[in-house]
Amino acid sequence: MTASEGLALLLLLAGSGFYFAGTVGLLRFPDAFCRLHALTKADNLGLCLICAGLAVLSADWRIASVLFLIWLLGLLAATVSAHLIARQARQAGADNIDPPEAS
Amino acid sequence: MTTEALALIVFVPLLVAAGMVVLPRSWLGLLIRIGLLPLPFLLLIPTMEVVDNGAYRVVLAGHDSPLGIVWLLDPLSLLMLWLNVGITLLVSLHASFSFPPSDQPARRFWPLWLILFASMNALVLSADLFNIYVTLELVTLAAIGLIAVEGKPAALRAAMRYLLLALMASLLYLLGVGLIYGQTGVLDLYLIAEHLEPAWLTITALALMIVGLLIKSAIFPLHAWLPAAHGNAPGPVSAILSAMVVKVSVYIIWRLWFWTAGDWDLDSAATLMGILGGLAIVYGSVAALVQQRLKMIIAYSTVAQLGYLMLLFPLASTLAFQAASYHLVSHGMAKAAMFLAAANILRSVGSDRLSRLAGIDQRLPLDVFALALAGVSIMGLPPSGGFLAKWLFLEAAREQEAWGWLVLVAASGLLAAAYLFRVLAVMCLHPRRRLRSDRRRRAPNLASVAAILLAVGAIVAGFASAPVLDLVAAGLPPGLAP
Amino acid sequence: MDNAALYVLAAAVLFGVGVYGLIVSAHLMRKLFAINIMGNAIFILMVAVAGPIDGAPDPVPQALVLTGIVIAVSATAFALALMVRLYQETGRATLADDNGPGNDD
Amino acid sequence: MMDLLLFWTPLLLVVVSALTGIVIFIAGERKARLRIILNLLAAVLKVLMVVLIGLLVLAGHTPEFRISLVPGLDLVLRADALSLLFATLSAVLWLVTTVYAIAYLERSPNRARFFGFFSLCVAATMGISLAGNLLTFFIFYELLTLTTWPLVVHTGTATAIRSGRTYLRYTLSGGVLFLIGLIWLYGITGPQDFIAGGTLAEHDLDHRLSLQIIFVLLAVGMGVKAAIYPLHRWLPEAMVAPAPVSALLHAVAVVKAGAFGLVRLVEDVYGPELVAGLGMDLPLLLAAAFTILYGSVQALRQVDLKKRLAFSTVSQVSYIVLGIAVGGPLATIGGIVHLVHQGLMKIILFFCAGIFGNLLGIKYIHQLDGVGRRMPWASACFTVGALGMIGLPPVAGFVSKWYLGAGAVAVGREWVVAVLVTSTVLNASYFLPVLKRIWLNPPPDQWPDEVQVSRIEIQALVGSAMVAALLALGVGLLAGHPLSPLSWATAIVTEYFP
Amino acid sequence: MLGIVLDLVIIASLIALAIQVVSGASLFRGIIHFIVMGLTLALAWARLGAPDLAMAEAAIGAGVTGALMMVAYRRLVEITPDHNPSRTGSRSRLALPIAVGAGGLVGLLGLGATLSDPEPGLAGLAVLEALQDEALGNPITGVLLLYRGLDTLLEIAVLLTAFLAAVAVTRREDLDYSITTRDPHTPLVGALLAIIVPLTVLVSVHLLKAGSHDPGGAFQAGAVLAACGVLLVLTSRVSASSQSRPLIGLGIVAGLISFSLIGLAAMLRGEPPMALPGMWAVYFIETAMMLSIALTLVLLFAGTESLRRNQHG
Repeated sequence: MTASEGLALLLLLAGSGFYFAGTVGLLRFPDAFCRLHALTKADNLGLCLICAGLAVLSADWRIASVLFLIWLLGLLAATVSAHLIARQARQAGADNIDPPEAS
Repeated sequence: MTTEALALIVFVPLLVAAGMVVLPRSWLGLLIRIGLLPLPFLLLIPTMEVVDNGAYRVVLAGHDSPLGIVWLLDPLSLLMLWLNVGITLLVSLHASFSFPPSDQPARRFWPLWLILFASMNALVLSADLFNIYVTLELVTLAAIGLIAVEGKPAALRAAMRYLLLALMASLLYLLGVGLIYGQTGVLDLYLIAEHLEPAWLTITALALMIVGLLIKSAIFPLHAWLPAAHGNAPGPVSAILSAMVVKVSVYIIWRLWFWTAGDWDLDSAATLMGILGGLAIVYGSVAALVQQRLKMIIAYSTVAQLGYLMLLFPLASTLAFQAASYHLVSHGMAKAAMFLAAANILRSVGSDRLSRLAGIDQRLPLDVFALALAGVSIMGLPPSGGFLAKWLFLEAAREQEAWGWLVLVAASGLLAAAYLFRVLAVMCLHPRRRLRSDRRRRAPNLASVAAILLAVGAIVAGFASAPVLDLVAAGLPPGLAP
Repeated sequence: MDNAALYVLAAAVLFGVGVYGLIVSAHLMRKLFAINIMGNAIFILMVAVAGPIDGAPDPVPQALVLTGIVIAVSATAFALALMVRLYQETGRATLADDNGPGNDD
Repeated sequence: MMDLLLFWTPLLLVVVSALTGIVIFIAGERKARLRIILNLLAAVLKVLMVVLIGLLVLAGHTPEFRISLVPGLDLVLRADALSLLFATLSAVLWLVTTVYAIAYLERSPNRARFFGFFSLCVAATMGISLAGNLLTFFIFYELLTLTTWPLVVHTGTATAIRSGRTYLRYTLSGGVLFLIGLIWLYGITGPQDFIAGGTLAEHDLDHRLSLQIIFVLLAVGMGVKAAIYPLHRWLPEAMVAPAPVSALLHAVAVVKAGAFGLVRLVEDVYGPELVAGLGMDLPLLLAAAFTILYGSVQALRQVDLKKRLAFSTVSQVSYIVLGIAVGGPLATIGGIVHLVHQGLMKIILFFCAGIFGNLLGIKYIHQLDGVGRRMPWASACFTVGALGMIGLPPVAGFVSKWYLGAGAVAVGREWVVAVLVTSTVLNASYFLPVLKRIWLNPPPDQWPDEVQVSRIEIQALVGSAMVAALLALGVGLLAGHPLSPLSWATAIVTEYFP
Repeated sequence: MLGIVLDLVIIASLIALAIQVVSGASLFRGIIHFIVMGLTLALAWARLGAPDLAMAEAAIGAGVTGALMMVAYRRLVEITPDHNPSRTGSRSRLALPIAVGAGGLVGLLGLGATLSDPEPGLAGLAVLEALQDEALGNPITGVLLLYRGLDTLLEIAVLLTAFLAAVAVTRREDLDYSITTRDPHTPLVGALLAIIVPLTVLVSVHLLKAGSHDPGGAFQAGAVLAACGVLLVLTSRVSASSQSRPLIGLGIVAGLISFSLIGLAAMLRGEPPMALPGMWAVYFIETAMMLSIALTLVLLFAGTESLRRNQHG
């Protein structure tokens, strides 16, 4: 295992860890706002780390830049969707944003 | 010339359907004519080709199989093309009254109608297992869309049931195709045989494909979807469903059985298929006997009549092939005629419950006439195409001393007579209250003429059989050719 | 591809799950799920059983499956539209009762 | 020119009535005048054409129309002596019945349907008479079933529908047996035309059992229409049909078609010798003999006039079968000539029953008291028919019975004579009381349901009955004339027994 | 080794998700699971050496199908807000044996086919051989357009048919029904659209172009473009309309018509039908198909037959 591979592995594992934490948060936190909190922050960081890990692994600037773009897009999407969900949750005044039939 | 004509036969209706999506409604009438009327003339060219030189291959895009897709025009596919073109044209005459181009629903109906037409043409030509899958899906989706086009709850439910079963059937077929490709790496159904040993794996794969097709062709006991679908669809749609759509799946089974697996020893399976056919005949007829609605009776009659097509498998001879093909032709015309007549009756009376049809023959003599005439052929009574088909079946059975099939075919006409005469008797019964003639809702005479033409066609088929039978005899599968 | 047999088994299980779902589900959307799962199983199978050519996967089944995926989504789209309409007309998204009102005329 | 004539005339004979039927359908209910004209015109034309064909045959030609249905399988219409006999009978009786029916059905509903199918029915009968092979015969035989059904259910009552169902159940089942037998037979011999004396003898050794079974199948298939016991049950039920239909069913079309078919089967397919050789003549003979007696006994028990006539038909038609089953030239002549004679006599009886029923509302025999005084002409006709049925000379029936008896003695089957005598006694005992009531009993104060009709209507009704009666008398009195049915039948039979 | 583990993880998730989909308590969660299953399946395709399929599965199988299911679910909920159907039908006793039997059969057949001395597919060999004469690097695109063009053409026809049939069964008044998020005009949404829309168009064009040599092609590109359209519908930039517009209609059938006409035109040059005159035709047809696929999918999503632009968009 070369150094770069080791680095990549480290980054990927860390990213997965953040994803895992975010997912646990999504499942365990009590209301919509907290869940968003877990989703956006932890997952975006996880995505960032995984992209970075993959970029190191690929050792190719073109791929690395595409991966960077992916991260940016992920950020953008997460931002807007979190914003919309939060607005909805606030307007509804409810802490449960699940669809009507769920649980 | 033949290549060009065949390509146009498939693509003209397809392109016209696409045109209907783009062009404004005022063009609809013209487009319908463009999409349908030239077809019989185009078909003359391939006909001459087949008559002169026998089978004809169209290598699409110039890439022969196994690389590309091939169309095979042989006598049997030519027969199917003629049947499709002829029946669709006559039913379209009727449809131009039930879905007049000036009305709103016409924009929904006609594109699907033409796609259905084109796809069946493509299907009967196709010699490629996967291409057949795609075309079958096209046929199915267009047909189901047409069933539901009027949005009646019963039709919607029937369409949904049909759709689910058809999708499942397609999957079974596709599974078989996948396995066969995995074994041979070939998809051309006339080439597969060269690369395939009849091992358990391939036989099972073929069986899966055939079961899928049996579902699509509603062979007992896989018929459950058919009566509701055919019984609740709009008249012209019922007509084409019973006359063509279920038949093309049977046609594919024939192809797989006699061409792809022509050399294999499938005797016990053939007997099974025959028994299914026999059960279909009995079950469909008995079920038709207890129905209370005219269209349901006709639909169950289709279940029964499809059974005859299964008898080809155990009998498997030149005569049987001619018989089954002739049955295809005569039943196609007769059943289309019946559904069209029933549609006119339904439209005029507002119901097709038998209890409300007493004395209807006085009010709608043309439609009752068409119904009765077509019934003669369905019952297999002479002189009619149905009789001739039955005769050929009997001869085929006698030739092989298959007495069981012989008695079945001979006696099964009685069952058909039982349910059809029940209908006719009701129509001749004196009405308890006087029927009020509602001129406004009456179907125009030309709509009845379409039904009568088809019914007369079924009768005339009892006399002018030689061209069809010669054609079929010229296109026998390799194993059966004398 | 040494993992073909593995995926074939996966396809078999998925197919079984699909069949199970198709039988036990009453709701039409669930039936569509099940049919789609069965379809996916068959797609996997088609690609997996085709032998590789010089170590590379055979492109033909992939192309066929690509076509199959588009057909599946088309059929699903239509089925969903049909289901919505059926629900609007009958208040049911099942096929359970065929003798309900509206089966006549 | 001659060839064309010979080719097309048989077809035209069939087509002319079929076309009439179709035109009547198309013309619709309202155009009564057109319908009447068409009907009469076609009926007259038909008689003329039969005469034309008769002349052609007399001149030694054989008009034959032939097309191929399936390669190797022909539809053949051919005029030979036997077919001409039946065709003449049908054509003449159709003309008479048409006149009668037009008057009878005046003002009743659904006349277009009635006359349309009436014509089609005659077309089918013509086809049967001209059929040149068994397949053609079968085709028209089934067509006849189809076209008579609407006539049976014509009144549209529940009873009519029910008896229509019985009718179909019997005839269509018979058709199935016929079809199986036909297919089987063609399997052995290949498609073959009717030839006097039959052509099956050469296959006797190889296929004896098959030929026997086939014979039974075909005989049962035809026996259904010929109403041979126990296949007769549909016939009395079919009495619900209007009187002209009953007349036609009993005298010409359906029942006679069955009997005619049996004649063809025995004489032209198997040949009398082979039938005897296969041992099939005796069962047929026994069935016929039993039916004769059974029908007569049943007739005796009926109180409904039309029912009594119906059972009389059951009995009488079996005379024809008896004749051919006995074998030998004389009995065969008797059977074939009875084909004509029974037709003429039975049609008189049904015409008269129809007149009594329609004009006076008479349905039961006890209501016939004194009808002779009220309707002398019709009653006279009825008497002629009844006496003929009993077999009293000089009415036609006597001739047939004479030949049958003589023929039976000639082949050493004397017991048949006993059957004939018993039957005659029975005939007398169910007809003579009726005649007594008609002529000797006093008329009631009021008829059950008397209706007023126009003179011309009565004239047409009674007139057609009288024409039939005259014909029945004529063929009996002039039996020796070279063109009489008897001479004709003799000529036919000479071919079978050279 | 790692590969096998990865395969096992993917397969286990697939099976677990499938079980969740068919037997989960909530329909809504069923849809979510279905989508996740589609994405997992994309991984499986990648593992099977089928990147084209992976992309198609992610975009079409998971994305589009999921979106269609979501919108159908939403309509059901609108009619009956507490739409929570009972999970199972009645005939459940035989279900398990049948399912096991079916699965077993498929497994047996599949294993039989895999393990029995797999010959290279003749068709596949022919494709790879023929492709050397072409300017195409992606054999799948070659199969789809050059060698088995009829399949692809009819597949487009299937999509068109599904669309026509879906419109045919939709109530007339529902054709004007618009699906949007609750407040689509917040500034953030505008900003998102301003970035995403050009980007997706760019990506789809890239996929289209890449398709000739690398994984990608008209279907994947069309699906991505459709996603963009779905976004526009959801954010009320365009909305459903029952007014048919010629341009929209032309877009729907562009793929079918251009492929058919070019395919037929081959006969004028004396070539067999469906023979393409050159690479330009491949690009042209793919572009038209991409547009048609995208537009049709958006229309299916919106449940309508035409679209209109909103003024305040």
